[in-house]
Amino acid sequence: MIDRRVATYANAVAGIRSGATVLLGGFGGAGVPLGLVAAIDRADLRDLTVITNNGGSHEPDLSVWLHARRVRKLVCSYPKARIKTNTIFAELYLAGQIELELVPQGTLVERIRCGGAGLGGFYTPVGVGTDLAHGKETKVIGGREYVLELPLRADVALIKARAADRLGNLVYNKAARNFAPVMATAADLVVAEADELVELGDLDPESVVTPGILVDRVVRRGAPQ
Amino acid sequence: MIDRRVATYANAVAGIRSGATVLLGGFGGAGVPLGLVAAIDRADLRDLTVITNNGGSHEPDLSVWLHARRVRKLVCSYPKARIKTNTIFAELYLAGQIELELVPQGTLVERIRCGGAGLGGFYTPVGVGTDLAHGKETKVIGGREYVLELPLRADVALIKARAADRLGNLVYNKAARNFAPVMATAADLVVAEADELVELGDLDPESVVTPGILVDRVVRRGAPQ
Amino acid sequence: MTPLSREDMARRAARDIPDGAFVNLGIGMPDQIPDHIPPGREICLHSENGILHMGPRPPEGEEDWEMINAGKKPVTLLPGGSFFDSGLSFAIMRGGHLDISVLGGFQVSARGDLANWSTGANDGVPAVGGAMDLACGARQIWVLMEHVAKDGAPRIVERCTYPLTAKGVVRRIFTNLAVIDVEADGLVVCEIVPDLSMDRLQDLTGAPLRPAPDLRVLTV
Amino acid sequence: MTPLSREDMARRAARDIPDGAFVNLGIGMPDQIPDHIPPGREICLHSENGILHMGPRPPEGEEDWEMINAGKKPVTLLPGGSFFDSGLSFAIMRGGHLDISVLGGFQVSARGDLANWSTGANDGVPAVGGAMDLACGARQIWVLMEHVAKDGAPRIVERCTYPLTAKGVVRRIFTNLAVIDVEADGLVVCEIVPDLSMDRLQDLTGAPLRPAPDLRVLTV
Repeated sequence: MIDRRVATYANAVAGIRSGATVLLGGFGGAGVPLGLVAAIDRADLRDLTVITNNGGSHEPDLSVWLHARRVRKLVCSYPKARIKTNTIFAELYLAGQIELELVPQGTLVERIRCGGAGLGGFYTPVGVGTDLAHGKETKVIGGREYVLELPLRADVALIKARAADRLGNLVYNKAARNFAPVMATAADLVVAEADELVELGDLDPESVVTPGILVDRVVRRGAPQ
Repeated sequence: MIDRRVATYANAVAGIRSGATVLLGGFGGAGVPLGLVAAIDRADLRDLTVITNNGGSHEPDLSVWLHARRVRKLVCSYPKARIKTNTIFAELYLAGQIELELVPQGTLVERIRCGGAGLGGFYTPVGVGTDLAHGKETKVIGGREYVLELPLRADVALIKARAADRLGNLVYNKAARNFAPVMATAADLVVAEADELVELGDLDPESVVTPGILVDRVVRRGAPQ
Repeated sequence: MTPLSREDMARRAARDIPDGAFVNLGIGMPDQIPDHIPPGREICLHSENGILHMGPRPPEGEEDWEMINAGKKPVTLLPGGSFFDSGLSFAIMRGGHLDISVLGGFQVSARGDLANWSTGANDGVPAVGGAMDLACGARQIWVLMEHVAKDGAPRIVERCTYPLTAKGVVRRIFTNLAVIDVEADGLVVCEIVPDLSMDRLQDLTGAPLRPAPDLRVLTV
Repeated sequence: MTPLSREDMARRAARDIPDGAFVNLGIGMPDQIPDHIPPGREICLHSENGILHMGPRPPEGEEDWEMINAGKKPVTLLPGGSFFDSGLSFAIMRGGHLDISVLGGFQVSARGDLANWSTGANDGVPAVGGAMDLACGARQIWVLMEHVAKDGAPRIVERCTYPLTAKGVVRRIFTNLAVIDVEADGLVVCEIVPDLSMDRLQDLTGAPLRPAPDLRVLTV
């Protein structure tokens, strides 16, 4: 029987090691799997490479890992905190204690999709002629200049869903969807934290956003540690 | 006011010209917009380049255009008819009266996505070392060989939906979804034939598959010619 | 002469957005545009984080923090709106599906180059977000910015000195002094605030300007 | 010796599909595999046209022609199934998300090259469909085919003479005579039908075979 459900957060993050590359869902405060973030924190992992859109805020999000010095490198489009109360990323970055790969947001999600879709790279017009394309291969196709971008994959993806079933099918809530469906394609281990676990057949087959084949573990938000 | 609804099939295909490149939805018999196919036939267009998965069957699908000699070139993954009663594509092809660009199905849909997503091309492992990659640029990335594939775009996309609203939002039915959501991104004019037109707000915002921004016209299946 | 207030700048830009347009509004000043869309026009707002047909901020107490815009502020969804993932959202942006993007700017060059993501100062954390993507794909890119910087330096320049966001993309510039189109052969002033001369406007601008044949007074 | 029937070939392949596997079955002989999955195993079937967790053909009269598989035959959906577009469907195939693809074959080479889309004869309409995509991305590619062609020519060969579908992808071959693994250093016979000698099997094969240390009798 296929059953992606795990009973505890410890089970949800079991086997993830220090040194792992982690795709972390969310845009701003929407869609960050806070329970999984805490579980990784409790597992005391170090030396992580984190691929995510934002650099942490005053919420218990990526900033928890940053405070505990768990992150070696951040691949990110917007590492600046908008709310000035959280400057942990800035502190580490300006002290040279964390590596940053800054990627335009659309290129970030497309690179993740590229990795998840088994492709080797793509040409995008975004960034051409800017500092963020510095040193990258370019190519003129149909008279327009493009920059070559390479796929991103990770050991693990941590995402948040609204509901999940035992097959791992996921649906999302509003703007909390953002990177999650793409991240779910691009990691060896995909773990989803769902507001709700539902019975098989409860999710409308036309409305499933992430089919279960992409998901390895689901844990209910608020499950025991 | 935004209103993508048109009252007749003639309005749905108005402005499409002979010589156009047409994305035509459908996989086998599922998802082919038969009413739009007939409308193009009535408009007596010629010299079309058609990008679609199949080469026509005994249904009044692409084969209608083939019988009337409307198609100059077919870009397609599976032009063979499985049912031997329809051999119109084979007839034309073997007589040298139609051009064929044969593309692996996944590469076909990815090239259309590439065109719709504003990208310049992508590297795929599919086809490497085969006749279908003959003459194409290759590149070794991360130790694996890939072939460069270029975007496909069209003047018009003709697709079938289950339901549509006045903003052009679309949902689909089962396996009739196939190429339509991707084709809807990659044409200057996107026309959908929907089983049903519904009121604004009737479609669940979480379940809309093709957001209205991608769709220019919707016509109800069975609308007047 | 009286420069436009920030509110009037947003109002002026809003006037040029036609009925039925699909629009993305950058963070900052362009945020205010929806408040000033002339009555009778239906505009459909896209947000990079995967929303189409955004409505205004909800009443206090009804905020939903899983329903935020690109600026991370709570918003609502209008009937006919929809949600999608970031992959499709940026495909929409890059793929030419937006009619108009209205962006903030640090500098715009005479050839339409845009600098709006970094001042190049090496003393902070860089961040780009969706700025480069937004500047690349919409059918028209408009910029809404003060005509000169706080120190009086022109923001419209021969060549951007700040790091580029994208090259040759800006079509129209709305400042607090003028409305300026970026044409193939240079910058054309379409509207200018009352009691400001073209000569004086040129003094405040780092690239050559020429008046449109039908140069008008900029009023809101 | 008695070669396996086509049904028994499907039954034998089915036995190797573990509980919980996500599988794509090619058109033709692999189609029959679902009928032979041992009881107690839950297998999740993917169809290239955008279906996950397909069920059997519906009863006559209940066919839905918008609910067809890759072979264009009517199917059903099991609870927990879902629909998606061809873009995601092929991303799933190429991206390594399928545990197993079982494909038909014309020829397989000693290095696991697969030819299954064209005989190379220049007298018909070429068609590839999803064959090349399926042969590229699954974690394991298995081939289900008769051991020799109708004219007696070996289908397992040193080098494919038919046009290639993909290079170096096949992991296991189920024929009506044997089960053969493609290893880095050549072809290894794991199972062989009763009363067939390795020598005779080698005669029917166009590339060198060696027996597995635990070579077994192929029964179903």
